Amino acid sequence: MALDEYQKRDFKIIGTRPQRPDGIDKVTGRAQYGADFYLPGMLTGKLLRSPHAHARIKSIDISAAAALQGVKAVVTGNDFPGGAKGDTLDVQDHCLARNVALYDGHAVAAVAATSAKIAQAALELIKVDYEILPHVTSIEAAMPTGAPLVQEGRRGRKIPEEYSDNCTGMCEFGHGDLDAGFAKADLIIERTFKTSSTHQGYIEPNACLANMGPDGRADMWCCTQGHFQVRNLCAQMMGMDQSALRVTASEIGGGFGGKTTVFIEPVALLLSRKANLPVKMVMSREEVFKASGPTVASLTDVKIGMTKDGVITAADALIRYEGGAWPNMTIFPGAQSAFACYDLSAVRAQGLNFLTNRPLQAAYRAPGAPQSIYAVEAVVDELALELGLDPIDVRLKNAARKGTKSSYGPTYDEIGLIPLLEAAKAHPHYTAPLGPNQGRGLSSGFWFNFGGETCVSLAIDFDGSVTLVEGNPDIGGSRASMSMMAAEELGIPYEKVRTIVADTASLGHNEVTHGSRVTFSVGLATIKAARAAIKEMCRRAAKTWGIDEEAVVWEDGYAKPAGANAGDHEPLSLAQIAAKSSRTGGPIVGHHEVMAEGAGVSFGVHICDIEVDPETGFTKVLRYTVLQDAGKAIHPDYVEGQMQGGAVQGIGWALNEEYIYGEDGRLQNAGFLDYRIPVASDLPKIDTVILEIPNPGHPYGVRGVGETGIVPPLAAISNAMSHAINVRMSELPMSPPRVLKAIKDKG
Amino acid sequence: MVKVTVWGSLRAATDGQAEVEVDASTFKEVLDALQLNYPGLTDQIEQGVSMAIDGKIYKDSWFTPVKPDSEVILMPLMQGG
Amino acid sequence: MSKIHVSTTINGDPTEFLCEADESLLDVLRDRLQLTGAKEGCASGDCGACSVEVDGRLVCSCLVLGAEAEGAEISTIEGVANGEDLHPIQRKILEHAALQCGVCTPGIIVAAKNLLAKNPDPTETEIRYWLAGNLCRCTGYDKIITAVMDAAAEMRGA
Amino acid sequence: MLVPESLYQRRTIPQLTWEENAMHYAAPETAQEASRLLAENTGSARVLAGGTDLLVQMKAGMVKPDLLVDIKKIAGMKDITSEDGGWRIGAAVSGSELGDHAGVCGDWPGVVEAFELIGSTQVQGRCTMAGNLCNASPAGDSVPAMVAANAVARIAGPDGTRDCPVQDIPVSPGKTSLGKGEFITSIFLPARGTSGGDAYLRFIPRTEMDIAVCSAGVSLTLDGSGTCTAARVSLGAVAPTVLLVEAAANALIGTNLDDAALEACGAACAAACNPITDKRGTIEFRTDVAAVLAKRAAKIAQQRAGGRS
Repeated sequence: MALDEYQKRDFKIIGTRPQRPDGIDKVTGRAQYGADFYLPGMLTGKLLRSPHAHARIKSIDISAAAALQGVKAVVTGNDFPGGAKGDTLDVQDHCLARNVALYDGHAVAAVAATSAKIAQAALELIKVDYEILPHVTSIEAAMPTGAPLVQEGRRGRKIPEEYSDNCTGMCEFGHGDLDAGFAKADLIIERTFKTSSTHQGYIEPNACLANMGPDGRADMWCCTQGHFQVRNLCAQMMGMDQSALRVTASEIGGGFGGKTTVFIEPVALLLSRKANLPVKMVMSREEVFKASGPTVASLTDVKIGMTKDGVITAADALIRYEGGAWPNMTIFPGAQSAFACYDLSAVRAQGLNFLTNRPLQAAYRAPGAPQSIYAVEAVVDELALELGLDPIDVRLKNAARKGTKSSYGPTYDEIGLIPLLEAAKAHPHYTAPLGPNQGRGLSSGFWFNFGGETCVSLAIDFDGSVTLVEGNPDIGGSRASMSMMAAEELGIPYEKVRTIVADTASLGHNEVTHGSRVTFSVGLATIKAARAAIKEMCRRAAKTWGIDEEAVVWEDGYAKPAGANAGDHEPLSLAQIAAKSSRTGGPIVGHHEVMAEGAGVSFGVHICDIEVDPETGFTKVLRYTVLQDAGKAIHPDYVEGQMQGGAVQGIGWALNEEYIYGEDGRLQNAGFLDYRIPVASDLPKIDTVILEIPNPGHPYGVRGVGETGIVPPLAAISNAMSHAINVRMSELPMSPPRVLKAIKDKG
Repeated sequence: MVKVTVWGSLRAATDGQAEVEVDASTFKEVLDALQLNYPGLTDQIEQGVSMAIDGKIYKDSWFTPVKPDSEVILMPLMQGG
Repeated sequence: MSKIHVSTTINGDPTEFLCEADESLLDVLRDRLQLTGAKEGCASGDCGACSVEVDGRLVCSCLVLGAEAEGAEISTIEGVANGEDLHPIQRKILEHAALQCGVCTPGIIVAAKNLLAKNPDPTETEIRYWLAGNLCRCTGYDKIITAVMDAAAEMRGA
Repeated sequence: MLVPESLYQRRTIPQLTWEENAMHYAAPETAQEASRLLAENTGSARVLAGGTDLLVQMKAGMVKPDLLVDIKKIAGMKDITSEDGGWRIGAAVSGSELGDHAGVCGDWPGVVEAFELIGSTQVQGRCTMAGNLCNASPAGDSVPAMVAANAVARIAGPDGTRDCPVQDIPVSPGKTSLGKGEFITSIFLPARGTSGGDAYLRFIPRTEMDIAVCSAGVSLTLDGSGTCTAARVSLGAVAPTVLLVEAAANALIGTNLDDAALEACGAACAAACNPITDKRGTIEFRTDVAAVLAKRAAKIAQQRAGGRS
């Protein structure tokens, strides 16, 4: 596969802002989300959840519930046939406990009944005999030897003695000689930072409708970021062939990584098979907060040495994450991305993961990076301040660039961090005047992007319109981008291409919509599928003209004779070729299946101004500017949307969002009233600047932009806070009580 | 022969070396050679790894060519949000 | 069984239904009348995704009982467009790409339409405070505010 | 795990116990009928006006009433009438309806702004002051402003109607002084007289949608020279019920609200606070910020009273 896919060209459709194909349904309320499906004979499923932080399930008596009029099925964790292994078994246990209820809200039994009321009444008839066990809900409590143990036998390989068996994993990245580096530094700053667990906050609670028969075949409709992943996980848990389960992705009401796994889907299948009737399950908002997949909380030490003129000589980070009652891998991307924005000769990032009595974490937009990069960007900012250097100049001096050996290993190809920093420095926002109690903060940010399995089919219909079939749920307008790329490649108008997201029975496996991969990978496959269709259409034209295939080229939607002995023939449009396709060999379909590789990383730089009320600790965001490298913005509106949405999630994370557990290990704020995501009146306009440094690994230069936006705000707001109240705070969220206390303690 | 860099926490299985040399010309041959010479890496490789070849990240792509002068970095499996 | 019979008007159409005494108007709209445009995001009046108008007042339909709809005028997202013609707010939201996942969009459109009926020339701040009860997690609100202001301008003939 | 397979086959169907005591809904057309329904109910009956607290508590399983008495069909519940120079506001008047009433907004801007801070625009389309008062939350937004305004609640019950100052309605979190069969039919805001002004401020971490972490309502009257002749200062979410802080009012009376007077008023408020630490705020935070809000509210009330700003 050619290493350099990218060919520079002028685009006709790419870069414009057409209307998205699913828009009418969404503004009229017709679009069908997870909870908007109904089937004849449909039952309602509900889950009984443990009220304890940690408890062994000694016995469950479901007899009264099973006998209640209208109840058609009652199941517990032991009703799963037992096919699931390893990580999938952990996910299954997270969906429905088998022997131990590991967190407040952990599901222990489920009921399907002819109405929600009867299902609720049945739950109250289930008698569970719990044996309360000691619990831990924070890293500090889970870490030391002798701490209450969340699960047996989960200690990671080669974990240092000082840590308890709750420590399930360790990783380390970096290169160079740290001691030598620190020795050369004129100033060394070492700080510890804490961030709270936060939730993706998608407005649509998880929902599904399962329809399974005793023959072991099933259909499922659900809101998900990856219906192929849902199929494969559920098939393993249910002990059935993947092909026996067809999953259709509904429209999805937000995911941000939280809907890349399963919570209620396997339980709905279990209930449906037992009842031999369709079962619909919809999580309440309280259930979403208590028992879906919030992100990891963190406790991070960062030590950075810098010379008087701002060169970083050495950088070291120890990153500790807690991600719930089962092991998770988020310390890997967390440790890899910590120093990814910097060109360092001596760098080390270590990660440690700890179990706690909390729900199993799921990815949340650039999982692991916001927490670690927040700590690094805060220390870099403090170093610049102490040495009297401009924060952007310090970052420019140490910025990663083409040829830099990254902190996580590979050498960077073409990347956009320096152009972004220069654009930020030149932006009017960076030099605008500030008033009293106001502060400006800056932060850079990074995220990888991924390829992964991708399948696309592109049918040239008889009337010359095109049906593009792909397998990745469209959350932020990706169907528009796919239609644009297909239309650009085929040389036909955007409106002529209809993109639909097909179910798992219509295409080969597609990797989940995550990792900012869809516009990159599905776009790549769409372009290749279009080129396959073009090749076939040129072949049909050549046969029609009786000339050699090689003597036909495709230009602006037409097959044209080309080359010395091609002869003089009227060019044939796509529509003309399509109309005759039955006569020239049959329907024309281009398709492409690939493990997409070569995704390019995406950097971002954010500037923000805040004002703090010194008498109450209230923080108002006055101005916010996002600069990000998109490689090539296919549909600029939706690139801007990712930048704005990511920034506002980061602002919420920095100022007000946190999981609050009581001493009893129970979640205290499982609702949108006390889990405070930003509202419209909290925010100014979020200004965006898109830079386009092409990614060599994509024909149009596309880089994934979906996740980087959430990384910089944590440090940008924290750095702004330190200038507004001249106190360095090192814990998120910087809620008003904490800010007022910091101001008063400063004296 | 190809120089392969392993990340920090795996260096315990390569007698502390950050970089090891193996005889290989594709992604899969690199993995097979690593497991042969450094059995301690087998666990991690079976769990799944990515590999950065000259700056581009590949995930389990067995037949991707690896040139003798390529920069080859073993990396953990990628996830996303 | 002890259901309550309710006669009401929804989007101008006379409608009758049976509901439980403690059943919310949102559950009636969605599960009994298959008007699934109003979405349940929280069932506690904190997210606004279930916004409808009752007798001209913007409310969360999850905090209204089905029984309270007796004799009322209900209008939902399904009634905002006039046949083929989208309401200016619906058009401007598409034009400005003021949505991503779209699950909050119906609630925001009903709320914005209610605002512009009362205040044809709202400032950005007035729009932001009016829509503070409609949570959106994807867009950061920026393009939504722009779309509502643009729709207001068009409706004023400005 | 005790799960004998045979249980699913046994289909003896017990009568659905929860079926009989399913909740009933009544929408009486007279106050007498409403109070009779409430008085005769042996289980737990609740009044439904806006329902924006009640329905949330029902869905969360915090309350399981067996009778809801909807008062919105009772004549007068939606009326706003002027009376003795003040205003009588029906118990079913919603926040958005009151906000549209120029008369009340002109006389009592502090009460209206407090009422309009409850919840979102959507909640404003339903919530009522009587409901906010009877929910008896220490953090109820309209209550401190009503108390500062010396508002009076009119109560209908089995023995006819009676009036009761608003500050005497809440007894403790979630509990009111209303007797069996009693419910509020209207709130009376007295005549404010010339050169009076009121204001209400609350602290929330966002700009909308939160429950008050702490709050302060001030109502005062100035004489011709701008000296404060009468004042009431009340605080929310800093004690089990709303506080009327005499000492804070006395710190303002007789002064023209100079800095010293405002500092004394703030200090008195801080002294009166008896808050808790919970997920929304700490004892120190609530005490400090309540004092700040009282000072700021007093200055706004002063401006509204037409005195020197």
